[in-house]
Amino acid sequence: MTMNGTRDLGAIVLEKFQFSDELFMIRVLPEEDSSIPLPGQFYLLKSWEGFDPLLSRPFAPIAVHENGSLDFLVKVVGRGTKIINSSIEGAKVKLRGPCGKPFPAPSGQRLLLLGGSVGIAPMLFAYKRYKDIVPAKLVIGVPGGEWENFCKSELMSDTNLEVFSDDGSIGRSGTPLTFLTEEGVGTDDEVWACGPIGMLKALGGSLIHKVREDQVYVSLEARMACGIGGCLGCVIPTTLGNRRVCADGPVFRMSEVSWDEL
Amino acid sequence: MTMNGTRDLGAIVLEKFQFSDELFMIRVLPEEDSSIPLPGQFYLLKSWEGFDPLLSRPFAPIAVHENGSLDFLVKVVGRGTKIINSSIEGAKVKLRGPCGKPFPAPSGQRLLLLGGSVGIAPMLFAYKRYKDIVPAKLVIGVPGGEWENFCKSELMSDTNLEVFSDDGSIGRSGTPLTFLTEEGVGTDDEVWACGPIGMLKALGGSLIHKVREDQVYVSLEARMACGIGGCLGCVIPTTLGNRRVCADGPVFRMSEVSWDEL
Amino acid sequence: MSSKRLLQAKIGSLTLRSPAIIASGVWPMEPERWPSGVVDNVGAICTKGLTLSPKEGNRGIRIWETNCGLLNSIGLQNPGLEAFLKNEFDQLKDCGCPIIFNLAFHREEELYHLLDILTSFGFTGTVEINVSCPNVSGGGMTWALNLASLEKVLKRARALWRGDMWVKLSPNVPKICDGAIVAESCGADAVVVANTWLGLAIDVKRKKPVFERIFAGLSGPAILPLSLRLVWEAASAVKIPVIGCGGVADAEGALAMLMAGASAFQVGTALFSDFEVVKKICDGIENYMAENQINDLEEIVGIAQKA
Amino acid sequence: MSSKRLLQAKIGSLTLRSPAIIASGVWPMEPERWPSGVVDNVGAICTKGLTLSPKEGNRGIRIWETNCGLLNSIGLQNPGLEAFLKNEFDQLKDCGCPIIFNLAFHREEELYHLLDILTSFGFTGTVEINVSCPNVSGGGMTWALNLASLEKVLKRARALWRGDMWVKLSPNVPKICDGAIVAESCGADAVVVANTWLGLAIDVKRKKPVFERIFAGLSGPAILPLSLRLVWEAASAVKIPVIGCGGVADAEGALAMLMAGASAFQVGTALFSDFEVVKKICDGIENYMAENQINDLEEIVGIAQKA
Ligand SMILES: Cc1cc2nc3c(=O)[nH]c(=O)nc-3n(C[C@H](O)[C@H](O)[C@H](O)COP(=O)(O)OP(=O)(O)OC[C@H]3O[C@@H](n4cnc5c(N)ncnc54)[C@H](O)[C@@H]3O)c2cc1C
Ligand SMILES: Cc1cc2nc3c(=O)[nH]c(=O)nc-3n(C[C@H](O)[C@H](O)[C@H](O)COP(=O)(O)OP(=O)(O)OC[C@H]3O[C@@H](n4cnc5c(N)ncnc54)[C@H](O)[C@@H]3O)c2cc1C
Ligand SMILES: Cc1cc2nc3c(=O)[nH]c(=O)nc-3n(C[C@H](O)[C@H](O)[C@H](O)COP(=O)(O)O)c2cc1C
Ligand SMILES: Cc1cc2nc3c(=O)[nH]c(=O)nc-3n(C[C@H](O)[C@H](O)[C@H](O)COP(=O)(O)O)c2cc1C
Ligand code: FES
Ligand code: FES
Repeated sequence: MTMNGTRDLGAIVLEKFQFSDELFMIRVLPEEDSSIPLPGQFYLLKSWEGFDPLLSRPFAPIAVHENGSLDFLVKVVGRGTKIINSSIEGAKVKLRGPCGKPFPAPSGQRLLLLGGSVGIAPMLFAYKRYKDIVPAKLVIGVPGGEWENFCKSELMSDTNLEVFSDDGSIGRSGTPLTFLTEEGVGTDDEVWACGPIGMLKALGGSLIHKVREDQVYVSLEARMACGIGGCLGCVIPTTLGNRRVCADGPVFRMSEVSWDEL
Repeated sequence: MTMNGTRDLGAIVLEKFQFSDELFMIRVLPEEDSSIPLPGQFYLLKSWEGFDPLLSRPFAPIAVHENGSLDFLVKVVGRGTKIINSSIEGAKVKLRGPCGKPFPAPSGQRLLLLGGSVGIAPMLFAYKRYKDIVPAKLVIGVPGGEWENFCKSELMSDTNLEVFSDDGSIGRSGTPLTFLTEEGVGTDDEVWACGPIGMLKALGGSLIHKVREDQVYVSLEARMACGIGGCLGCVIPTTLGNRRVCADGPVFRMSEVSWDEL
Repeated sequence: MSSKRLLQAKIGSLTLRSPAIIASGVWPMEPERWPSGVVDNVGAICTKGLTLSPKEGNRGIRIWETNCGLLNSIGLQNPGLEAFLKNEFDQLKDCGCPIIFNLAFHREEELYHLLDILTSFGFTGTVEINVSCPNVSGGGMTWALNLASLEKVLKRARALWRGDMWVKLSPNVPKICDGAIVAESCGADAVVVANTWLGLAIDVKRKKPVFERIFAGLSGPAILPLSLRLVWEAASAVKIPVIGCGGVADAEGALAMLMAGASAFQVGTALFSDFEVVKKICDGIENYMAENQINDLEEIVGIAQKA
Repeated sequence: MSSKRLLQAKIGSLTLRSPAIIASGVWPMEPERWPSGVVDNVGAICTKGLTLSPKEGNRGIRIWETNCGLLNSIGLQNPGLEAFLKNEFDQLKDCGCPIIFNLAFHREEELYHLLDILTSFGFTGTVEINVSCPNVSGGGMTWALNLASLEKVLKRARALWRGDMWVKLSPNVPKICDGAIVAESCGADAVVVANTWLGLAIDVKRKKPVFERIFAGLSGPAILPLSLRLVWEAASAVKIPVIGCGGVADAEGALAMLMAGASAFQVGTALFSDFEVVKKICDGIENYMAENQINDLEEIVGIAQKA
């Protein structure tokens, strides 16, 4: 009956790596067999017992390993991510996933992957997964110095990669969109993007008339409770009416989203 | 202004030792300077963030080390102790303490220390602290096999100790009160006891006319919220009216407690 | 006696395989989205709140976490009863347990129309009349606040509806008993006690209320002690079954609901934290019954009131 | 402007050094039991509920933890106002912030008598009239339920009392505004919104209610969204200051209270979890004010209502 294999899983923290005070990578190993996620899918994660915080937090994996372990890149922004940041190796966590619809299989055209801030996570995963199948280019934008260790880390090695930072302290100065303006984009390119809402909105303008509309996909964020399409807490306005980010998304055609109402 | 030095302290788990599924020792090191507890005093401990569970749990230390670290012997009985049992080395915990009034300084007479189940904790602490000052004897009662590893552990070595178990599987068969019946007690002995309420009630009967009333002390348990005498949640009936276990106790003269109303 | 029998709960004409009902508005209406096994122990499933016309629901932030609770202001987003029957009910109806139609309405005629549609469709099961949604203007929980109009609408609904009729009451009323007594006197088969509690959250960064409609409904473990009190009161006031709802998240809370007087209970928010919660609750109740030599769930119902 | 000035809160004739007041019944009345530094940021301290005659309080279990909340049924254990003045007030009065006398009563004459005693003692400060204790039979919160008798007793109390008069309202009423308006019309200097919420816990092992008096009062972070809603409503209804109470446990919750319309707030249950909570709250508010270039706490009060 289950289409997507979403499940609640116990998992154990194998490794935690701190890139800076507010950015870390956490590797967790599910204790049971579970579905392998595709790029764009995500997990709800919590590292605490009890109901405070009540809700698990959504994160998109940056990598899946052979033994089933998952890597997440997490930015500390509030209460939940702060508690997750205090997890230590050996600690137990809980996962719900994989949730959501992944990016569609690449069509064979060049894949241009744009990630801003923690929106890098699913883009990096997509890159590693598809780079041997289609020509792929990863363009990331980071806020600045806090992200330096991450950009220099092994995770980013061996990657056809361009880095932009707001203040030019890492890579080139600008955002992933700067790349589009400066280097252009091919009409047939597939463009996938994930990042701050401002970046995604601007992306529309940058791409207009440059690539085929139906080849641009974005992965969106929303506050989530259930993660499986039950509560309607995560809806966004689209041209087809409200759509659930957790179940109908998080990946949407750029053209579907009612950006003005977001 | 502060009489007793009760404070909220961050602490780190140095060691956790599992005696059985439901019994463990946890050693925590306060991250700040704090008052050194005396036998009978206790701490409120929690190992979780947030307010679920809301209240920290009271535990009496079994030992204090030179570096300030504290050992607790904990029995898993419900939600809070279950979560504490999942703490791992390096985890952070929070302590409130030392709370409560300790046992009075020993008078010089023989000290007979009776501990039942986790009531052993403060008795062991008292024993180690006073054994070189006054003649002391530690008599403990444990439920059965689950406690074997504890009884055989280093903690109990080098101790003038008698062990009783309900089913005779460890030490002698019976309870600490059996010791009193079988070996007697001197009129001048000081008797301190901590354990299940049934044991303490029975103790009254066993000692009557045998020791001086004002030399018998018990350490009591109660549900606690504040731990410093504010909420009146932990009161017990005494001959002087309601008394707070956390602030007026947990150590009370046997004769003060209104046992019939407990 | 099979363990399945042990857990059976009787509500009106229904015999549920377990007393655990999935509350309205929290669970996807597409069974293919249900993680496998999760509804095996579920006694019944309430649909999301269905209205006569499709509703887009509320704009802006819809859910906000509080300590052990969740504020929601979904605003009854739904495709309308007819579209639901046409497109969604078909896959749902063979899921293994009864589907309860949660019906919401603004004007009273809407409810009668909803019941007509269900009758024409051939549905003869149970409806849960929602007079307690705090997240819409007019209608919604204002129905529960005016006892005279509540009585009028329930009487008429009772006359129209042949199947079982549950009435889902609001906790945001002076006295829960009043509404429960009205529902009973109008021939309801059960009252659901209760819905979400009216609460407020402020977004301190933006210096304004989180929700566009300002107030929203609080659910989750935070409210269990409050729901238990209402269940106790309602169960003392009426003879029809009370279905406890609000904050059940483990076997202990479920047992508390039953002992306070509920014949069954609903589980909503707790599913967000754990898909296995219904299974864990059912196992916990079964173990409790075995340990306490209780052979029939009914023996527990209201037992704390008799103590 | 010193940072101390930033946090000042004005309630009636009082200027508190901070808006954080320690709620009644949670804090020891013996300053020597206070961990050092803990009350440095406290704006005022409410005494435990004081009555005319000494009270032993309730028997049986008095506190019970719920998810993010605490049910209590202390039952106003206290030595009586006279004994309190004789034995306890002396050490308390120089603690660095105003002491607010929380007065509880069964019959109305008791309140008048309590005020007489305070007057004779020479106390000219603030009283918090407790018409909202859920844990005693008669009197207590039943005062808040009957608006006519509430009006009568507050009018008379106002005539008797020269100092500031706060009225601590119950959340367990049909409409919080009604009581707030009565208090204002009787000349109260502030309303405290609110006290604990009526809840129930069942001891499933013993198959009976946990508390001897069955219902008990729910406090703690669980109820914050509910208190916030009441504060919003009360602040919309009256011009006198509203003091928020119920579930404040961090700076965000405190700011939410202020923004919803509270001029100050009380902190109770959160002190059980963390002695430093008041300091953390005050630091948090100060940082917020600095970041948002707000120089006067009053600018925040009710700001969300204006949005
Ligand atoms: C599908 C998906 C994938 C994600 N992948 C990642 C990832 O790989 N790495 C990562 O670091 N983060 C990711 N996020 C974001 C992450 O889930 C949030 O940062 C996290 O939930 C914040 O939790 P918190 O408790 O720390 O913050 P909170 O205390 O809950 O919130 C902090 C601030 O963030 C705002 N906020 C919280 N959640 C959201 C939200 N969902 N949308 C908009 N604003 C919000 C709050 O209003 C508040 O201002 C993803 C989100 C989604 C929906
Ligand atoms: C001064 C003092 C010293 C203590 N020292 C120790 C110690 O050294 N080691 C140790 O293991 N335990 C000790 N305890 C007992 C310990 O605090 C409790 O076992 C613990 O709080 C239970 O927490 P929980 O969340 O696991 O259980 P809960 O889920 O809170 O409760 C489990 C069961 O125990 C009952 N219960 C919980 N707390 C109490 C209580 N205080 N009095 C009576 N019944 C209660 C509950 O009603 C329930 O039936 C001490 C208690 C006190 C007051
Ligand atoms: C996201 C969400 C949506 C809800 N939608 C409805 C609804 O459509 N109709 C209804 O009667 N109740 C609705 N409710 C209320 C629940 O059915 C339930 O009464 C309430 O959440 C209390 O139970 P709980 O604490 O177990 O969640 C909703 C609750 C939530 C959290
Ligand atoms: C243990 C306890 C005792 C209380 N005693 C009193 C009291 O004597 N008088 C009173 O007005 N309120 C009393 N209260 C209520 C608190 O003052 C406060 O209104 C309530 O707890 C809500 O605030 P909080 O969530 O910050 O604790 C008591 C609360 C608790 C938890
Ligand atoms: S999170 Fe519940 S529908 Fe998306
Ligand atoms: S725990 Fe609060 S008075 Fe003892």
